[in-house]
Amino acid sequence: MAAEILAEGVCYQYSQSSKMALKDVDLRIRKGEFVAIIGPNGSGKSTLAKLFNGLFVPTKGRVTVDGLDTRDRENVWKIRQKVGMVFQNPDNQIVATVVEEDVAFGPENLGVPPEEIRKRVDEALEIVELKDFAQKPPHLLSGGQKQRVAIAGIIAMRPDYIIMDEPTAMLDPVGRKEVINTVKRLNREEGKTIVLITHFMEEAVEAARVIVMSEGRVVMEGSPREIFSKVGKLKAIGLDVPQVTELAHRLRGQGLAVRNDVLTIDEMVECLCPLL
Amino acid sequence: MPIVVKNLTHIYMPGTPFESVALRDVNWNVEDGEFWGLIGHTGSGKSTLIQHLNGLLKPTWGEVIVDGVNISERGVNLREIRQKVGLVFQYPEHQLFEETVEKDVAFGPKNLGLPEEEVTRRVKEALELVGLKYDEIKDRSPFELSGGQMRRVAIAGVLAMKPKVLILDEPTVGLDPRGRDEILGQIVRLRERQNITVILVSHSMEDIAKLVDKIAVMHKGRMVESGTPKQVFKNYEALASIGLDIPQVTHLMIKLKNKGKDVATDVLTVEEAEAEILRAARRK
Amino acid sequence: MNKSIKMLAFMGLFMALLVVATVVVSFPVPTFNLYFNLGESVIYLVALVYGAIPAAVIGSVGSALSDILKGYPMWAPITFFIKGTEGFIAGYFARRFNPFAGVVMGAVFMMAGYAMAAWKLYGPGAVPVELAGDFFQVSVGAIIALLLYKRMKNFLIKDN
Amino acid sequence: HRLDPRTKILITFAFMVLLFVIDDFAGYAFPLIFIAAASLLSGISIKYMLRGLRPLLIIILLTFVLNLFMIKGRVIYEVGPLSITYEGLYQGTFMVLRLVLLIVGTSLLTLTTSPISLTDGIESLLKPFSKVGVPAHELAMMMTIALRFIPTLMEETDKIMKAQMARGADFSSGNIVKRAQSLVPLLVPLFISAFRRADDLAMAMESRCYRGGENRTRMKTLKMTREDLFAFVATGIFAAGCLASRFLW
Repeated sequence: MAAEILAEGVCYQYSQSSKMALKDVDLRIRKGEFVAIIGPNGSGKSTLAKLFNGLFVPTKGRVTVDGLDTRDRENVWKIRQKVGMVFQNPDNQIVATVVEEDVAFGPENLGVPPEEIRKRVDEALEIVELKDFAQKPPHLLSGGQKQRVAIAGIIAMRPDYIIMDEPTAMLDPVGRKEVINTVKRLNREEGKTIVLITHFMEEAVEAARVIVMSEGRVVMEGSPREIFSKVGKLKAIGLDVPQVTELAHRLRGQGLAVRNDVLTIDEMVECLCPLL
Repeated sequence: MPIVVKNLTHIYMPGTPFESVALRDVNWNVEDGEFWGLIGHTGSGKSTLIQHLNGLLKPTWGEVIVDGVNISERGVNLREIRQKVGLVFQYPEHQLFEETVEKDVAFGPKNLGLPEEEVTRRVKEALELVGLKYDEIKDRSPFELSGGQMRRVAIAGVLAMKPKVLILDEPTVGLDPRGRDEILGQIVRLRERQNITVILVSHSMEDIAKLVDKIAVMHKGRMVESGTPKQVFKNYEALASIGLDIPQVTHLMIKLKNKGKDVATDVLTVEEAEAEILRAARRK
Repeated sequence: MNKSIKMLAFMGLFMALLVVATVVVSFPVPTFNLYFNLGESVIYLVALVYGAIPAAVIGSVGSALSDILKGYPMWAPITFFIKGTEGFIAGYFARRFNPFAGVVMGAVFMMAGYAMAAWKLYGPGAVPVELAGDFFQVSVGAIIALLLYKRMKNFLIKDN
Repeated sequence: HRLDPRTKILITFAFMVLLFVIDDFAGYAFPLIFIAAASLLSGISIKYMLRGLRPLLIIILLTFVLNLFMIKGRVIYEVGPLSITYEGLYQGTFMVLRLVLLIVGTSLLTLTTSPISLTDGIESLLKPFSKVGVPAHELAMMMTIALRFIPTLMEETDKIMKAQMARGADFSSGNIVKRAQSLVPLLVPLFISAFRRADDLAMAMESRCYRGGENRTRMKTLKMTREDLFAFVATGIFAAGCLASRFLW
């Protein structure tokens, strides 16, 4: 049985809508990967996320998690335990009135014995670096901290895959950094598979693979370098590129010999030094 | 219409154990027609400061003088001040409440007691200013619109008050790049057409650098810096020390300069950086 | 999505809203409730949109919760009973006849209930004061609920 | 303080019922002793408990005055048409004392117990009734959600209020109908936001494998200790005293 999330020919249509939100999406997310999904609003990113853990089931085609079909209602709890979800609004996913109680919510639902829950909660709070906040009421936390509580709540369920649906969209730059650092650590140190949906390009750059969606379809797929070197194409579908990437692109257009796949300031400095 | 902030201090819940100082001795002059960017971390006092400018909050000490009127004075008509200083809060679409877009945008002008024809005229104008077609959208429920459209309707609701100063608290948060560019483009156009004063609160240094004439930096309740973008970003070490970024291209030029390259560092946009690097490369 | 979880979340949020409504606009009045508040508007609106049972649950548990949070748990059992029944009656009559009948019947029950509670707890002299204060409160609550119902009917019913 | 919340709820309930059983002043000796003992054990001073009375002062006074003048009987003092009677004085004092004891006694519950453990206590007390259709777990879950979102919605209320004020809204003038109407621009956004949040929350709960109370475990389980037993015995003696005071005198 393959350890992966697989979408095959997936279409999805909302019941109130006449338009297809997703059209023939084929995707494979392997265990241990860090994948970013980018695309303008309404491109189907969030819909896709909800198909990964069986919140939605495909109108056509199928989604399987480690070989389990999400259409099969018997699999649904197994799938949700394997595939954790973090949503956009940090406020609306915290259930309990105390941080540690909230982190315990998932394992409690899974019927984990109390001592084991305690252990998992402490571990999860350790990983997101919120140990000192265990007894705090969530409304006193900053946005970034709340989002990390939400992540801890997912980690405590011991999922293999964590899907994040624009987890930083409502955060300030500090909160965004906190969350992205946590996400990177989860992937590198804890070996969790991460699917990060975002429209901040500097976050997508951190992933190993970037998937670009537009109007319900996957339109590009590749490493951040491959994707962001296509400045014109990205702009055409309403996406941004990091400033330095755009600068490199423009300078090439002016005949300067710079690489077209520059992602960071330091790379750009390296590129430009011999020329100036 | 100038706004003068003098020695403004604001303390939340004074005299209680929850007392907290949100603003300390802030001085700020906003001249007629200027475009200001207000930056700083969450909790740095930005929100408290802008809520003073239209009298939603009153100074604990100090003065806020809007168009010559001190807002703390007795008998001041706060409604008039709120009409002159329009404030668009974060996620303004959360305050939509009417059955139709037209009624919602009309809420402000109606509260001003304007005659009906004038209200309709203003609604039309405001919707067009935010790039929406009055005839197409006026009878729709605001709750059926897309996120970006909702936000524009909400902004129109403030524009319909015909403010002379427009304050926007992170008007692009949560939008995708295209939605963001649309809103920012409309703000620029609005300024061109009506020559109003704009104060833009934003976390995006790139946007701020591209748009504004002057920047004010808040940190822990104090205004630690103010001036033109070039002046403020030149002090990037000071900004970095309070955890604020500078635009990527500005950062790039500073790094090049530090490597001994002969480039100007007062670069704010991709276009400027392009020109500067080309210049430097050709010189070589 | 699972309907019952959605209902649970919705009831929780509306209980919170009820508590907020009892705190936001509230000033002391010498009635059983101690404070004039907007609690009724939430109970009636739920009654009009969702019917008797959700209104009874939100009315009873939510209002009792407000009492406990305000630090007066001794009112909680009485509030629980009166506000719960009030919500149920409002929801029942709103479905059976029309929204207006619903809020009126709910209001009548609420006033009668509190008048009796006041009689028992403070003595017969307190009844007129109680009735006057309650009348004011249910009127405002009823007006708001009917206004909101008219306004949000489409939004609320379509969504759920 | 450290008692199981269930014990506290049950005792408070018993206390309330018993207060209404007592019908003379001598009977009040028992609740007074009870409160004094509880104050000692919990470390909350009587003075602190009495602070809770402040907002109720008007009612207490009103109760006293109404009873003073309304009860017919032996006249002590007359002012115009009003007369103070011996019975009125007795009744008034009696009612006020009962009210004060009620408030102080029950405030002990909220002063010593956090809302969360109260919710847990209520859930566990209702559990036996779930067989006859009382949704104990669901009620407790709703209360938890309510407690979680009260501060969030409060903040939101403040924000929406300010945003509408910036558009010239006025929440504080006019007659009843006007005022009720003026609240619409505040309440509609608030209700809609509560809906959206409920939607999001339901989705998040489902993603976290929530499926009702069955087969659910808890990280912290409630445990009755010997102290709880002791408290029950004490309450039993107290109750017996109250009943005795009523029927033996």
